[in-house]
Amino acid sequence: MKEPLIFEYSRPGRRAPSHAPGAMASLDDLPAEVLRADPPVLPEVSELQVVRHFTRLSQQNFSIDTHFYPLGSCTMKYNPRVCNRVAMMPAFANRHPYGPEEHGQGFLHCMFELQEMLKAVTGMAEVSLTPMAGAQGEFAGVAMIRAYHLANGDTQRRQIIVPDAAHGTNPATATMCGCEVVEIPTRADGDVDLEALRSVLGPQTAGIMLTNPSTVGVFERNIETIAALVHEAGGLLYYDGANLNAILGRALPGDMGFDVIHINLHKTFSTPHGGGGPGSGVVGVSQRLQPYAPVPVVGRKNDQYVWLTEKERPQTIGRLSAFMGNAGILLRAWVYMRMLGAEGMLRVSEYATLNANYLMARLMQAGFQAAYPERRASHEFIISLKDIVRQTGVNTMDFAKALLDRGFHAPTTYFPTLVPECLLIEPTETETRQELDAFVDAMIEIRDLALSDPQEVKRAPLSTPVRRLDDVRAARQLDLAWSENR
Amino acid sequence: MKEPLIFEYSRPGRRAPSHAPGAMASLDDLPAEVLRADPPVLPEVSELQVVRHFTRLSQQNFSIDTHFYPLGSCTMKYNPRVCNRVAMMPAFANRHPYGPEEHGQGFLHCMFELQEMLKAVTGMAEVSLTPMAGAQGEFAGVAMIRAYHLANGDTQRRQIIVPDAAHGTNPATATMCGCEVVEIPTRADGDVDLEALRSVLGPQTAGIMLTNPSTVGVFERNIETIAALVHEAGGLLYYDGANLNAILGRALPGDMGFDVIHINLHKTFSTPHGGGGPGSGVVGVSQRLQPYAPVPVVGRKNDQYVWLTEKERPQTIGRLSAFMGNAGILLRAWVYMRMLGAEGMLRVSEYATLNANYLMARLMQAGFQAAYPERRASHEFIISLKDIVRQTGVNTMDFAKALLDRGFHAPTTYFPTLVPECLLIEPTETETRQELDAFVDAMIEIRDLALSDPQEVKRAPLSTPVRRLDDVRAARQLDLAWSENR
Amino acid sequence: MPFIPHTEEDVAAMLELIGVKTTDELFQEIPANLRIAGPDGIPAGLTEAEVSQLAQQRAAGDGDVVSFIGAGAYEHYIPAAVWDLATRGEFYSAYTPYQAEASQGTLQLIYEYQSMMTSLTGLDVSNASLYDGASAYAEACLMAVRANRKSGSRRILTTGAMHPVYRAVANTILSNQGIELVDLPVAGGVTDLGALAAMDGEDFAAVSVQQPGFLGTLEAVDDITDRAHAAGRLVIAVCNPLLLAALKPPGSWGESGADIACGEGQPLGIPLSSGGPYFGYMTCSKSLVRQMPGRIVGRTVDVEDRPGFTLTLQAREQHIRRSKATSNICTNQGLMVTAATIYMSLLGSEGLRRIAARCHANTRQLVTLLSGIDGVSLLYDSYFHEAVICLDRPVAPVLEALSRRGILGGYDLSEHYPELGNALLVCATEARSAQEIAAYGACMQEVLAKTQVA
Amino acid sequence: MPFIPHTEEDVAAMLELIGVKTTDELFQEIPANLRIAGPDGIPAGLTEAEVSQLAQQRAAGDGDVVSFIGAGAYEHYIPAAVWDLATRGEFYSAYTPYQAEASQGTLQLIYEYQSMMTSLTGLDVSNASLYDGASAYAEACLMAVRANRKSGSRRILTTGAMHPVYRAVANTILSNQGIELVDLPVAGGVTDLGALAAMDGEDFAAVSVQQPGFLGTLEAVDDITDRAHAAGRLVIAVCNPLLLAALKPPGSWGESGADIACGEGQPLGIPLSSGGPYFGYMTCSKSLVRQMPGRIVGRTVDVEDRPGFTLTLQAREQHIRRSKATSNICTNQGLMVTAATIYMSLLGSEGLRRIAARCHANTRQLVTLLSGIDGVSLLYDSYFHEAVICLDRPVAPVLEALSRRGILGGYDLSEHYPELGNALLVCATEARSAQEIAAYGACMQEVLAKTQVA
Ligand SMILES: Cc1ncc(COP(=O)(O)O)c(C=O)c1O
Ligand SMILES: Cc1ncc(COP(=O)(O)O)c(C=O)c1O
Repeated sequence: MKEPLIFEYSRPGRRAPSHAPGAMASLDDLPAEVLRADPPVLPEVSELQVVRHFTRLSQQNFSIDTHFYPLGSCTMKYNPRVCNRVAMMPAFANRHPYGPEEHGQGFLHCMFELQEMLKAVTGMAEVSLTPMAGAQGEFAGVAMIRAYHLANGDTQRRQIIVPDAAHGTNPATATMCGCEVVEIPTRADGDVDLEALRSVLGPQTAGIMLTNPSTVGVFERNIETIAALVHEAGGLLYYDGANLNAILGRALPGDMGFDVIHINLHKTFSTPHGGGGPGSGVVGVSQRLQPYAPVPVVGRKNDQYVWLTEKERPQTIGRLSAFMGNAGILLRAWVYMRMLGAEGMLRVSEYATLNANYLMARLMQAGFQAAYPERRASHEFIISLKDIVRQTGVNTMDFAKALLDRGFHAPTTYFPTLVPECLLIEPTETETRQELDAFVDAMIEIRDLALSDPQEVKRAPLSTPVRRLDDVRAARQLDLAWSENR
Repeated sequence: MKEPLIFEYSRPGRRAPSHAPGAMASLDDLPAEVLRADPPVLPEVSELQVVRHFTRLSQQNFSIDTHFYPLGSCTMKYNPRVCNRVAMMPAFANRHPYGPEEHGQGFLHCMFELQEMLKAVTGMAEVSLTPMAGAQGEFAGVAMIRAYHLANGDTQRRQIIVPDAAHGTNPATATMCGCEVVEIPTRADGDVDLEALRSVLGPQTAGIMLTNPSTVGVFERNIETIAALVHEAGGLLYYDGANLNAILGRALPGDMGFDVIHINLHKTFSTPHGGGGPGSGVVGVSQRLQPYAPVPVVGRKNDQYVWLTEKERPQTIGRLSAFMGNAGILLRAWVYMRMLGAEGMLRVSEYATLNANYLMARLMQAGFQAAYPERRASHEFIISLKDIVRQTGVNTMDFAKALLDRGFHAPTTYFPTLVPECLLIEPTETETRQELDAFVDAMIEIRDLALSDPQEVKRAPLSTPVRRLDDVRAARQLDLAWSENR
Repeated sequence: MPFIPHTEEDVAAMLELIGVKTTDELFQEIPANLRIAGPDGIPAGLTEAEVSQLAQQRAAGDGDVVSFIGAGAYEHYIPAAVWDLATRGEFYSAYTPYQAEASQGTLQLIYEYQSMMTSLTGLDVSNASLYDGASAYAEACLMAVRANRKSGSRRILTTGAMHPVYRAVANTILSNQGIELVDLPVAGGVTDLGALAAMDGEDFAAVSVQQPGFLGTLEAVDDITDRAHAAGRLVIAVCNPLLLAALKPPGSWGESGADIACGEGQPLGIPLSSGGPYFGYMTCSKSLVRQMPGRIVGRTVDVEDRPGFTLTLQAREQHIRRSKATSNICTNQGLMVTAATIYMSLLGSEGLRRIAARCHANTRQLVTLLSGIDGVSLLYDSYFHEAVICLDRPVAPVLEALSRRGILGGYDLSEHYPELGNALLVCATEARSAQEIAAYGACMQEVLAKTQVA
Repeated sequence: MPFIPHTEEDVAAMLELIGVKTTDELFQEIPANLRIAGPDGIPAGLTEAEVSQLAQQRAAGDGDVVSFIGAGAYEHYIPAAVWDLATRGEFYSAYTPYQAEASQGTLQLIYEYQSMMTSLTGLDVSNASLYDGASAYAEACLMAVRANRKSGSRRILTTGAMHPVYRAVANTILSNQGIELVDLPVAGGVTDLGALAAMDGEDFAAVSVQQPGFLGTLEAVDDITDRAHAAGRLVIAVCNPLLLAALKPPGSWGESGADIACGEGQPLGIPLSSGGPYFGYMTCSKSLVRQMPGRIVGRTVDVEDRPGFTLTLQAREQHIRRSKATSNICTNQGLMVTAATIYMSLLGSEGLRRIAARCHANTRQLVTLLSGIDGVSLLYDSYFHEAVICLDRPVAPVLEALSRRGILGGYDLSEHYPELGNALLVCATEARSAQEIAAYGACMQEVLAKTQVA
């Protein structure tokens, strides 16, 4: 049943005074010209209506808690409920960001430990927790690279090299930092094209942004060569940690030669995706970039945990958030990491990789085409449907929608763009073999249906609250907000 | 999609050790013959599987939080989330029932206040919070009536009079208390048949159990006469408080002449129904039954809140629960009552009654037959479908199922049994007029469909996770537990 | 108007349709002299913020304590997922699943619960819950009397180490039907088997046994069961369901197993919460199913032959059978069963066993520590996760002194077992850390040193 | 294995199918010298119970305080329903709604959120959130520079009472693109309009104004807006969205309204939580929609012509436009928006206004009380729900003394506004009770009496 807009439940004069102070205090002492004449149009609904509406809306979502969600690059693993419970404990939830350090030692202690643990799993010299998502971590990283070059008088180093397989945030970040983006191709075996890399390196090179394992789902085997080349050219290496889950506890970006790195805690460390966020894009830096790390950072002085700010870090690139970033998300990651311990972290990468390779092998056995069949999958892998598309006219999007009808969220589609008709599939370590097998069955069923009755696949999805939506109309006839007079 | 049993997800050897101590401690010091040889068969599943399974299961329920639920006699009003929040606050949730009074003054203070507020809305001299549901409150009440008679040497008073419209728990309770049940008829206007009552009263009469407003949805107008008659005959009056919502703050059972009463806090005071419970069936007693009230009761001595037990109440009927009853439910009711205040309580009965009378009027306008068209509805009312059933062959159960397909939980069906093909409809005060109107539309639509295509109505429900279930098979081929070897 | 959605316009339109001028008119059938203007002495309504703050203040006043009390209610760690899931609105705010098609979530969950409880207890059939352990025990006694038609006796023999309040509750309930509980004497913390043997000739409908007993000790359940069956008595087992992951299940007691098992479900994921809501569980052998009180869910099929779940055997229940029902129970403890089912799913058999074993180990550690203190001794050597210690002076002042130090030292046995002297029942579940146990030891030492031997 | 469901049998079968002997082989492509046996210095794993207890201990150590700090993050009462609903797994554990048909819950909710924010701010279009207020402000500046093609200036004029950290964050972000923020001087707690007028001839892409300003005072937003537009500058409004229930919305400032509004969404139902996660909101006039950063949800229809919701205008975003995107933002603060949408639905316009008005009244009460104390004076007479008071001695030791008494007395302005002297920014939201306000007064009196004037 279609759920109306909350505004459609609204009736003028309905009040929910149990949530607001009982009486309206006066604002008469304020000048009339700063006050609002007409009240904003917000729904006037009862608490029951609110609860019913949003409960019903929630039921229209696919989510990890309801469905297998193998969305490549997103690491949709189980989000432990206890992490939320701890972050929402009143003592943590009610702490004001400007509360004095002496009333925050417990919280700061957790943050300090988190920094230490993140250093341990990345091999970096320092970690700053403040970036609020991967993209902001990238911004911090590229800004630090620039600050480093500028401090060395290298004002001409403004080029950031990015493989064509890179996530969109990488080039977008480089631009935001005032850099120029230079794209290099990926070889047919999934590794970076070293010749191409050599040809773009030079005195204009600020650095390179790499994801490793990369977004095509393989570990970059030439990483040490790449690091040597870039460093020789005077550039620095940025590690996009979106795929850290694949190598957690088994290899350290610091050892690979990276100078700066971000980690998506909402991927590897299982903080919730929340239908879009919040995340956390903590950054780690090598010794030479340490002076530039964004503040605040948690330090320790005379057995007390303290904030290190611009005072202690005069060369910092500065602040990225009004306070210290997504503290509650950091707490969730702290809980998760403390529960895993070192052994648990190794298991994360072990089983994420096992699941990905198993699923890839099963799909290949079933006749699906892997984009890099000769390679080991990392924690994810790519299937290209291009032959099926050519044969049947059913495309990757049709496949994705047909999966929804079979109770599976679709993998990432059409990314990375260099592989045609691709599905980037990331099962994560928290799914069972049985679930993976069921997914393979669904894939086979859809393929068979595509061969026998392609139009039927193109009709999908049939079981979702709405069927396929008109995106063109959405963009052409913009309807971005409800208004009364419609 | 059908959700498998949790056991079907199970695989031997799967472990969830984050919830249990890390190692198995030894039990070797205990004699082997008291220990278990084979472990019990419980699911071996991961936390994600548990979360996903029960999340999906929950989505298969209708509930107040998702649907209009006009189940007569059950008062399915909104259950405020804050009540749960307070009851689950660690300090309350972790308190041991045998914790000393000095570490429970806050909790006991709430309980004492609850007793006082319940006295105020019932007009009784004392309240005991211990009964864990209405039926247990009834038990306590009838046991007190018996104890009273026995204390007066009236050993022959073993008959409990119960109107034919009474809820099943009333006669069942009388039996459980070792009493004999005498049923009296309800008049065509919905009131008790006074002649019939007179004819069964006598020296064998222990008392009468009445619901007022009654289960047929009307206020018993002759209540004072009934009270006088029963008291004259030496009997006592028991008030089944399941319908207190209808008169909350407007009339007191104590004023009506009742000697003992229970209140379903899970109805009038909005504690959750939880898919079957828990409830709370607190009892209130008049002065003369006070000595017999079940213990413990919260008292006040020298500014301290204390438990009153068998020591202070030597004539008590005793205990009904290992501790003090459903304390957490009592806390939820305390929150609700403190939020409402006296005014809010009056509004409960006002709007519950308004909604019921409006819905009855609208359905009557639409051609439905009210069981008591000349009477005011209380907070609920009865529609009899007998004419439609005769005309179309579609019966009340078919109607109920067809409502499910239209997004409404069915009203209570076939109760009370004295009205043929009846729907007992209780909208409660927390539903909007718009919701009631939508319900009327659905009723009309089903009736029209019954007239045009009765077989189609009989196919309902079509949109639920399962369609109509084979109850006969369920009772004949008992399958009450999953087992491995099946 | 908290929780009430009506606008003035709604009210006007509704009154008009009904054909009255005011809502007051709707109450005209209540005799005028019974009508009141409003309840007296109810404090003014509070906002949600105000009531939350008030509750917080009250709760904070109760202080932070570390408890070593068991005596029928046990502190265990409850995984966050348990109540996050159980309080989802679809579980929390649904009614008893009368409309099966609209309640498959609750029904399937209860079926799963029944399956878990039958497996834990080793019996065939489980109901969907009763109020709590004590009332479940009373219902089990009633059921045994109904079921044991051969005997026809209205007496039930009870082990003396049965929880004293369970006995009291059963008495409250049974006495009205003239059913009598007969207590067996305790020897060495368990049933005096000699006294039991002496009863062999007498007619009883059933024998009820708590395992472990209230005093923490383990009964010779095989012997007791076989002897009972030989004498034509049914056997009622009262067990902590969590411990059944480690202890022999009632269905395996003796030659043919106990007939009915029941007890307190609280240890399975339910917060202590001052004593409730908990839930009583009950299972029995197949032959007794029609005597079972309470709801039962069965698996069946729908018109398309798909499996589905429904309430079954309702002919036993009050809403159908009325005065002839097996019990008057209607509302049960559904939400608690929801939590317990989730809890058992998360822990599994291995997890429950680990918890049980850790409780045992912790209690052993505590008892060893305490009994090493001058003036403290262990009463019974064998125990599971509760043990009786004896002090050289009255218990109450010692407990008070401990409580002032933030430690709830146990359950004072002097009221119910005065014959044991200055006896104290202590319990250290898996929720007690080594430091907390050590702290208890230290506090006890200090308190005994400071207070006088009476 | 916490969270990992594999049995040994599963692993064996999976390895066999893959064609390897051990899971280690799966990592062979990692150069051997880069492989490690495990991370160093990570403490051993904890059970859920252990980590919960540890967290509890840490949190408890932080103590119970009553806070009168605002300065960009505000304590408001959050109804229980807000987070009960927002943390339902279906919201909590879903990804960005790329597959629209499988994400209608989140998508419709965002559309509702966008509708509420446009109404609150009086502008046409809202995005689905940015990280926080400060970063939203930086994005607004970038957007203004992109949008104001006529001007082409890379400078932005900023009122001096803009939150100092917002200015710092904007600087971190803008400086990399050579965009400059120019601060206007403050006079009497608000923008010095004379200094603004003096800038009339200069080219700026935009003027940004915080209302109320960081110092709690109210800017002459109509004047500032009209003057900016006259000079060809866009207007960026930075507003506390909760207060917009009472204050004139940016869309109504001056003749034609501000062009972009942004700010911190935290007051709308988000816990303080040491500074995050919060969310930045941003709305703008229709003409600027294609310059908007972040996700935007639109309403459209499906193949059966039923209404439905989808992400739209994605061509602005990094995953499509890559280096030419309006911003690099990808993950936003979705869950916070979920909570805020529920919060606004529960409160409604009337409820928000009541809260705003009560905050004002409480702060007034506090300020009246404090400024009655010897050595304390109010700096600016007009304020909304924060006010600057001046002490006769350095602020820091006074705050420390208050904090030892459990009162967080406000935000010390000496770092960012040394020119104001011993200035302290205080705030009493609706969450502060009359008793707490009185307690602050009494404590301040005591502290000032006990400490010395420096
Ligand atoms: C490879 C990669 N890099 C960067 C990002 C950006 O991270 P965030 O969404 O946290 O900003 C993502 C997330 O989708 C990603 O998959
Ligand atoms: C009229 C009436 N009496 C008694 C009861 C029994 O109450 P409970 O279910 O709480 O035992 C009910 C509940 O359904 C009822 O409606």
